[in-house]
Amino acid sequence: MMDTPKKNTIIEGIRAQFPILTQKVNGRNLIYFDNAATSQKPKSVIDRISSYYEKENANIHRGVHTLSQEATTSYEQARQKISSYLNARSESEIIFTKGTTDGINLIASSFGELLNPGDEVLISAMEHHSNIVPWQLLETRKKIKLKVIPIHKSGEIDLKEFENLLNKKTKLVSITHISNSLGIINPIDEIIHKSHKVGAKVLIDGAQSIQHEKIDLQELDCDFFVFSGHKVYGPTGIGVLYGKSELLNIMPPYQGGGDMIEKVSFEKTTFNVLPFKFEAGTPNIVGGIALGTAFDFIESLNFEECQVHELELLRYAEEQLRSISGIQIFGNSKNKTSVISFNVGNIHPFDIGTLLDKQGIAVRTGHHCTQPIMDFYQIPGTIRVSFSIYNTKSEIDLFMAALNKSIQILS
Amino acid sequence: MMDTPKKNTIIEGIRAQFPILTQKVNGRNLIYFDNAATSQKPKSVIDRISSYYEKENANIHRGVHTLSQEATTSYEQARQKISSYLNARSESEIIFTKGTTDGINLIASSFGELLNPGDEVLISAMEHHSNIVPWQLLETRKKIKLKVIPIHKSGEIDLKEFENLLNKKTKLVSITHISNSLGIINPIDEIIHKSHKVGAKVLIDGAQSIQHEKIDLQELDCDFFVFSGHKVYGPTGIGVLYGKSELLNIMPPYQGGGDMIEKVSFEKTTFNVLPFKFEAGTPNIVGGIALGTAFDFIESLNFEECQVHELELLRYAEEQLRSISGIQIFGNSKNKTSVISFNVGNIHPFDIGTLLDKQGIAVRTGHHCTQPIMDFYQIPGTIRVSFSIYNTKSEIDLFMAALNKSIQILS
Amino acid sequence: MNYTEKQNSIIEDFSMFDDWMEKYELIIDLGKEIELIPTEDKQDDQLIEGCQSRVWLKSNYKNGKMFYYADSDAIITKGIISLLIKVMNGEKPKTIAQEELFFIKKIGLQEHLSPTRANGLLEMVKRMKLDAIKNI
Amino acid sequence: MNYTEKQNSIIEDFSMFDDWMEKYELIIDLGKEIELIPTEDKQDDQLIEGCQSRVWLKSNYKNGKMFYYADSDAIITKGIISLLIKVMNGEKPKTIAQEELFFIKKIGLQEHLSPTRANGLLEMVKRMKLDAIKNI
Ligand SMILES: Cc1ncc(COP(=O)(O)O)c(C=O)c1O
Ligand SMILES: Cc1ncc(COP(=O)(O)O)c(C=O)c1O
Repeated sequence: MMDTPKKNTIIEGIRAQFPILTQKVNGRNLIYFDNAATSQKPKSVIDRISSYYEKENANIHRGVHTLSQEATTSYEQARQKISSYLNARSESEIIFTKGTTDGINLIASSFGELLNPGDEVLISAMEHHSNIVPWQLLETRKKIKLKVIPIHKSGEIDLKEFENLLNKKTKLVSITHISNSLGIINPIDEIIHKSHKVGAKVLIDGAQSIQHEKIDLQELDCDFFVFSGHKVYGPTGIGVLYGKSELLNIMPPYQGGGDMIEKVSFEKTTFNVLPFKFEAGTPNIVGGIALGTAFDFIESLNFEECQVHELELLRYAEEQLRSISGIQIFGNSKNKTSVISFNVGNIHPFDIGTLLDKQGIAVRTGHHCTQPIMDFYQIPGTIRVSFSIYNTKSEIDLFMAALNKSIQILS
Repeated sequence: MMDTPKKNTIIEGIRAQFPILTQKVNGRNLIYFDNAATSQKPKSVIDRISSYYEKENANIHRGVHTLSQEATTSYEQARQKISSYLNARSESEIIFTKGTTDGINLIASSFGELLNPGDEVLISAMEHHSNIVPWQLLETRKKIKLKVIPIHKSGEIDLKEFENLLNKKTKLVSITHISNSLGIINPIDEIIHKSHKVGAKVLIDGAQSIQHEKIDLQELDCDFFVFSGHKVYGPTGIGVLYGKSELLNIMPPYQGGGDMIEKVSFEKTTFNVLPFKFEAGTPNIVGGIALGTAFDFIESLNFEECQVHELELLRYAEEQLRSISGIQIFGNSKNKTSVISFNVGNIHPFDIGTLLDKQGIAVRTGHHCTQPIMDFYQIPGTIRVSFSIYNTKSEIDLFMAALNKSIQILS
Repeated sequence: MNYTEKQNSIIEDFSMFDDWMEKYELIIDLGKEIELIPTEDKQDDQLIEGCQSRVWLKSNYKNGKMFYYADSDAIITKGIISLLIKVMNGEKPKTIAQEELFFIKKIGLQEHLSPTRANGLLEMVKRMKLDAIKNI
Repeated sequence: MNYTEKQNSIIEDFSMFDDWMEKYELIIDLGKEIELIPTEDKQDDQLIEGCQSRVWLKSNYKNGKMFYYADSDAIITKGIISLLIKVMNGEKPKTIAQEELFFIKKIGLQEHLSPTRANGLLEMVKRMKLDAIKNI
């Protein structure tokens, strides 16, 4: 596999937009392979934040003065942009949250209020803690039953068991689009379709997919979709919850406060329409606006080309890694995104991660907030490399050299 | 009252740190009198955000690589700084939230779980919607009783009625330190002391006080204290909840997810120690770090001098306003911060707000998220001007001229 | 004058002022002069609650044409309403439903139709059009 | 050598390397050579769970002096532990409780004691000191 000069130019053009990529770490050029944890930010997003605070900053939604009106317009335009990027039916179905975790908790709490003892919620064995613990808390609070779809040794979801678990009592199937520790892409189309057949609603955890897949919410037809801004070139502290309005409308509000009300009195308080009903308090205004800019950035890319590039990186790295003796790669599937989890012999992942860092390479080690997967494979953790559009094959070459050196020292 | 040249130099020095103050609005220099809604940001805070994203960005708490470790250190140092600024006993009592509203909802939900039907929660008639609606939602959910301390015509809290309402069933008194629509400073020392006598816990809504008062949590001895970063020179999407550890420790977690767990399995999940137990998911990392910078900025000021300046602005503006025929000022007390709410004759506040804006002056009009106060005075809303340290008397002079012109046109 | 001409004529009226305050003086005068809906007629179901100012709206369909009555507690809102009514009154439902309403933006008042919820104007315009659609 | 001297001697050992990888090779060698706590002795109450690597710690107080046994599943952690034990073993509880532990920072390993929860080292050092305090 060769990089064509044209492609190199495109990638260099993208890299030039990310200021952090010129940083030195421990005296070496930073190689950032921890994109599944958080993505780096293009200059346009960083500049949007500064220019907001330097020229436009005001509180929104209730001000008659110009700054406030303009800030409101910017914030609501960001919502519209995100809505149309995701092809939601209406921007009133796009709710700004703090992030994926916040979104799932909102649904667990608010949609959870509609559930009855004995109702079942289905998750998979590869979920992130953020898609496990909220349901365990709900289990305690509302006496629902949490059921877990097992995975195969490959890391792929056991679809047969999924169908066996699915029944009339299943009220919600909450599943990750892409596993953050294995990189496996779940067949969510099929899962959504089958779940709907028994009347269950489906929540898709899009934390990992939003950066790598083009999402069309109407085509997907999931009932809820959540993601974090910081994983898709946007700022921290902002995320999105999409929900079908027919559901959001019957769900009780999650938090109470400013902006989410229509009228407040001590006798009777009524709530605002969507999306505001679920956005209590002053929102992360700048977060929302800059997340809009992040989607502008994405739209400036050739998305398919970027996907091809990421897949090339995945294949190239997997090929190289497989040449290492004693390597074990977790998560094997035809449908994978640019995430590789592995261990080498009996070497502790923490040791390798530490030595890679000393050579300027940022990877993640540990359980990646998916302890049940680690228990499943009976390992303390893995080394995870995860690529983004700005990564290159030559970075992978440097990573391989550093990895081999680390292994040699540790063996 | 004359401005001394020395003081003018100090204020000019402060103004120079706020880039937005040189903006033009509708062709005029911006006069920003909407500080109770949100404060403007000094350059140091804005630059901290950019430099984080340009040089340091990583996810925190679990990474072994350098960026992640340094980001973690910055985030935790911000927590320490805020803890020591507020004089909390330990930084583990400082929980980062999305803002005041998020903090109050956290307490209503989590502390609320410890309450029993018939238990009473006391708020005042001057609370912000964010300190009303969460308790109304809790009332529905847990069958507690919400009771309201009335206010006098002056806007001051009725302390006699407060004592009458206080009883053994009172489990929580949740009260604002400073009224955002009236500017009145509540006697919270006394309220905390008397509440504790009957065994009630006290939550102080510090959204308005954090910018204007020096807070010493150990001296105050309140059980919870919440505020928003965006009202104290910090970014949007971040806030702080302080809670006494003995309470936070017995409260159930609010949200479930990454970072707030110790160990997750499908059989049994255990939770992390404070403060992490209440910080599920990737936090607003940059928000926390930049909020630390905002407190650096505050510590660079002479706080008492700034308070004197703000009070001078308050007195000067009140004096000028009282000369207008037909003016009615809401909120009269010896203990006020630099917030003035008023109406002129029968002119609708929206009309005045619109015309002031056309003259470059940003004020807020409406109910300021305190509809019960508006109902109390039987008015649709007020015009509110609120000053910060960077405002000046000459801005008040320009505001008065613009106000008089507006009144003339509208009469 | 047709729908477009009426709007252009308002735009022309406003183009004579280059100062914002003068434009608003004209709007306020319009708000003061025209009694839009008798107070005793104001019903709750005609109320559109803005976050700051309130708007009442009543529509009539007569002889193939739409007629609107409205009011607001804020005089600037009232002035803008009177402009809207000037343009829409006596028009066919189809015209109101389909033709562009551009003068608000052209004279620089679009902020009053922004989704800030400050006033009920945006909601009012929507209802005016909906009421028209019902009579197509 | 006293507590400070022992630390200075380690710092000197490490000062010979200017390359990070070489420093770590030394740490890893230390981790490999020393059998720190017999595996069969590892009890759950001695386990300090880091987010990534785990640490076991056992303290003994004998003849007025502290002795520590420890282990980890990660070899770098193990190497650092062996350094800690080199410094602390045979010292009076008071010394360990009160005197400064500075060598970790000086040789640039302070990140292993940062509150990132990646490993249990910070917690382990705390327990080492606490165990010493109990015997003062
Ligand atoms: C007294 C008071 N409480 C609560 C709030 C809510 O703060 P936020 O909207 O930042 O959550 C505000 C701010 O509007 C306030 O002034
Ligand atoms: C699949 C998945 N779900 C949920 C989350 C939680 O996202 P956040 O921490 O941004 O709330 C993550 C990110 O760590 C993830 O990868």
